[in-house]
Amino acid sequence: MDLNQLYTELILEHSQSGHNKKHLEDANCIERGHNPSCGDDITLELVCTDDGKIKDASFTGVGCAISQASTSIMIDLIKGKTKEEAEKLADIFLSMIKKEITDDEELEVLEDAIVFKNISNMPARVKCAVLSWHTLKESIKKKDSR
Amino acid sequence: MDLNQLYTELILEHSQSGHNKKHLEDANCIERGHNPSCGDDITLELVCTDDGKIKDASFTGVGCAISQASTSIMIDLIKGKTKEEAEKLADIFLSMIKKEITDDEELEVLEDAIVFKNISNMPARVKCAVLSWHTLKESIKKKDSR
Amino acid sequence: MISFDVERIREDFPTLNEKVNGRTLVYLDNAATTHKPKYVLDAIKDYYERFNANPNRGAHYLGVSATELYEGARERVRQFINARSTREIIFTRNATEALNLIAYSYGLKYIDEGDEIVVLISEHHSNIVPWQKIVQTKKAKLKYIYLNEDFRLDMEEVSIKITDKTKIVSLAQMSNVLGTIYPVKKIAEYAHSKGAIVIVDGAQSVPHMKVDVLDLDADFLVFSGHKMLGPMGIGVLYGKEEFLEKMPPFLMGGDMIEYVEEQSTTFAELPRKFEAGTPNVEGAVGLKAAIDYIEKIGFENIQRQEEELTAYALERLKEMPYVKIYGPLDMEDRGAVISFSLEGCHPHDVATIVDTYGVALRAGHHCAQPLMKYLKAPATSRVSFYFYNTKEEVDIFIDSLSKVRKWLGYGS
Amino acid sequence: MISFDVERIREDFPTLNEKVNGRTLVYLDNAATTHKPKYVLDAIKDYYERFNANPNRGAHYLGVSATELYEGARERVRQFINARSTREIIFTRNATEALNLIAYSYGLKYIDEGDEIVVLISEHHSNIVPWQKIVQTKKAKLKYIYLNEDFRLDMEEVSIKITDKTKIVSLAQMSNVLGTIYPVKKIAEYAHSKGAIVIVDGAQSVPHMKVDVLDLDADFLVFSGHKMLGPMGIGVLYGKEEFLEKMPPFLMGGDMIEYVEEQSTTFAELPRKFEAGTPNVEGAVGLKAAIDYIEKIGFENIQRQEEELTAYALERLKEMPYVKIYGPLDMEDRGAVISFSLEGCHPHDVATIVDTYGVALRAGHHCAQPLMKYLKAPATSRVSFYFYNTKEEVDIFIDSLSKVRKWLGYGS
Ligand SMILES: Cc1ncc(COP(=O)(O)O)c(C=O)c1O
Ligand SMILES: Cc1ncc(COP(=O)(O)O)c(C=O)c1O
Repeated sequence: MDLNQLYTELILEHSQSGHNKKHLEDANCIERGHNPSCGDDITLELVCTDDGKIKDASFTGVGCAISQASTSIMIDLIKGKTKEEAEKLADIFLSMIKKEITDDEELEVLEDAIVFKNISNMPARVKCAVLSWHTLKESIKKKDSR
Repeated sequence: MDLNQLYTELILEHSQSGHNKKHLEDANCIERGHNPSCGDDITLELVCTDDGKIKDASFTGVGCAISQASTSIMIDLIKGKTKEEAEKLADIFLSMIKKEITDDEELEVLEDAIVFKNISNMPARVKCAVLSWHTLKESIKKKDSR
Repeated sequence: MISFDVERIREDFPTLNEKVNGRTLVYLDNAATTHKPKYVLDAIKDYYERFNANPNRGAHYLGVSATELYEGARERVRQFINARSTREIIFTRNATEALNLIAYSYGLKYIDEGDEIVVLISEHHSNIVPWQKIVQTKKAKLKYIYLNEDFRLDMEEVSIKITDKTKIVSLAQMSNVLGTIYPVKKIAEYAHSKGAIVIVDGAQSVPHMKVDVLDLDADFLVFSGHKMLGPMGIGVLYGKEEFLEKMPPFLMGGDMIEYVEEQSTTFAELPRKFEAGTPNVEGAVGLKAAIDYIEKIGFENIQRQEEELTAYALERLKEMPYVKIYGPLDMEDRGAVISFSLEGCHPHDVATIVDTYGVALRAGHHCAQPLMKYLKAPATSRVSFYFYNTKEEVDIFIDSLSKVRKWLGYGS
Repeated sequence: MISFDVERIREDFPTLNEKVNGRTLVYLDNAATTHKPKYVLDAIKDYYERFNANPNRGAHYLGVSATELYEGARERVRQFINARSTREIIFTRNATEALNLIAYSYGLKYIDEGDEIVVLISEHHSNIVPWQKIVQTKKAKLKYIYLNEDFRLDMEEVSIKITDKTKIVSLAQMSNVLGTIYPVKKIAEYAHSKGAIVIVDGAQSVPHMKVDVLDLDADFLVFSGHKMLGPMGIGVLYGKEEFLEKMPPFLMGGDMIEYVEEQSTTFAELPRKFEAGTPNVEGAVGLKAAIDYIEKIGFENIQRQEEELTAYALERLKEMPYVKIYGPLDMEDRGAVISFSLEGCHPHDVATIVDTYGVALRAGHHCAQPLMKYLKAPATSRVSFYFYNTKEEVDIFIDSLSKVRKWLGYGS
């Protein structure tokens, strides 16, 4: 894989701008996710409404450009969606990484997150890209069972 | 090494005749020696006099032809000798096996036991040949410290 | 399955063409360790020349390659024994270490005072001594299932020894001394009905027959790479995920951790929880190649060849009046291992004498002293075949054996 | 000592000529594992093709050969580290297993409530996690010696942490993260004066400098073959005979026994008491070949080359304003390992980017999380040299590193 495809402008922007990297005062659903082997460690904060919408989202934590960007792009995508929609998107993202879905049309719903499509060719970095999406799923699952 | 040099008439005679394989009523110095890895297990019985002579000797136990013959030949050799003499002979025998003494003249005192000279070329069988001699040394050492 | 041509197969094994004491080697010590086909040696060489790295922790090309090869080998082993998940496949040093891992981790945690551990009297020391330690530490009891006159096992004896107190039943699927293949599936079913777990020592079975952990319903299975064409220094522990999950780690250090603080540590997920330190990638790659080779030959062919050789050797041995065989005399449920003794001849002398004819067989207690005592044999000689052995080799062996008694001074 | 020609030496290492991402590999991850010279690979192949057997128990030609090779390797290791006797040389799987052996066998027997075990804050997990288990089991205490600003060690801190309560001091002779070489001999002297024993983790030192156990007065020394040109799956535990003698066995099974009864066992003499199961003869043979090769090159040459590379790399790194180095900045008592970070760049991204230039370095916690926390660095990048690396490789590494920040969107 070419570095140009990995460290794209979009990814660098998200990993450095930090516009989603902050605490939310009214977060009611907080979930930590980590990759012990590489030290990525993020905490996802969601503000969920009673009717199942994700009103706001943010994250804090440390990690590589890939994990930071993937988290930030995900947050942009899920804000305003329902929890079901967000979960669905996470599933599609994970399927894309596993190359179970390859059709670009099907992936269109991921919007900017489609930029991670080729990460599956870099086994050492896959974990970085999927961390936030797994954390999101975990978070929704726990919230629902509460 | 040629089998002819290993299973000589002398060795076969000693391993089968069993003329030294028995219990001694008046044994006053009994020592067990064993090679756990091949199952050789002998008990050496000595009748030592107060003035330090080995008046009689015998052995019991199981083992291969080499260990049985080596024991029997040793017994023939040490009977009637003093303990010091016997210990000296054991040292010479062990030095012969380790190839530290190679001069036939020096080895002459071992009499028939010189037949084991070439066993050092058969690493797997060295242990069988030296078992009784180590047992003898052990036995004399313990007797002396009593 | 390819057609089976033993002469062609032997060309794959450089060692089989070695000269020993001026004679061509006749290697009949396969239960101790097998030789390695070029395919396995090439896989090892290729690994070191092109992909060598410390896996798991590398973001660089070689690190990723080594990780993929290592995990690929794990998946290959999973398929081979039909485990559900690679989380259930732990690489160890050998079968012995795998049994120790179970004893230290499962045994020390789950065995309590008064509990019973049951093994067969024919077990290898590796499946006895670790349990002695556990029962001594825990004031538990180690019980032995004895054998029938025909060196086989009676389900009645099994049902006497395995009781409600039994927590672990640990047994070799095939005895490395007698050649007996035990009815593991039936025993497992009975043991499970009593609430015991079942550990299968597959050191002698996995190389020679299809072993399916789901079919056997084994809770654990252990085996060694070096007895199945693989390199030394690699072995496998299979364990059902539900057990491995709740067992504490055994060896501790790099790779098996999640977070290490100064005073405490959380542990990695399966299977890494049980793999401390730099993994033996070479060993895993070599074992994978060995499995490839074995499956290319096919267990059907392997078993047919081994059965032919064993039946023939038994027949020839039975013709010799001074030979006593320790093990089943017919071919039912028996593998390619034959232990025997020659009247008046110590096994050690037998080994030395046939060795001068190029024949490699083993003499001694075969790491099964309790069995030897039970059989009242201080030691035996043993031949053990693999699929690369031939009928001609059996003939050379029998020929050399027929000369032993003369060398040792007997009339015939 | 032969004259040192690095280009000729590199021809001995097939992997060093591999292409990675279209570029020639620049392998700077030698602290994780080293590559293997043909001489070692040939020794392994030769062993399998001509001498392969299960040692210790064989009366046949191959069994004797394998035993001689295995014991010959032990004697070679004894010379190499200047131990008194081969009884003091135990072959293990790797350094990690050796440390676990000491912890389980010595630690569980001799550590009591209130006793203290002292390690350095820079230890590898393998020298931390086993001790956590011992102190938790025994209600003892694990204490850490911290480092100075310059990543070196102060004897005052040593004398504060090692007290009359200290029973074990266990430390790496060289840190795999910082590159610091610690004054083991002085520490051992102090520890002994307090009645503690000293365990030296030589995983990073033994491959790179002459380690003499008598001179250091180490009670135990552990190291891994794969970090010193040898194969994976073999390591060494050295222990003073007086300690090994009184320690209980660790792994149990074949080869480490004397007599096995149904309910009890007596154990073999040293060193076999600690070697259970089929030994890894291949590993021992490969390690012996690696030692031969290292001594042919000569530690004087090895250290001169490594020092040159390390000094040069430090100089080049210091020129980069956004680079922070974790470890001594001068060459006094330091080995060929350099950890660093790039401002604003995560080490994982650094590794990925330089990898595309063919440069293999390591990113992460290097199995030393307590140190990382102490340094307040979640992760670092690390380069580590061996004698086969060149100045040109350092240049390629620095070049690739200088491009990292641009790739990650920084101005320079
Ligand atoms: C200082 C130190 N100790 C111990 C180890 C563990 O070595 P191994 O993984 O070969 O057991 C390493 C290597 O990773 C090391 O660098
Ligand atoms: C039945 C059985 N179990 C266990 C073992 C131990 O295998 P390893 O020495 O490879 O650990 C052996 C082989 O010696 C064996 O035959």
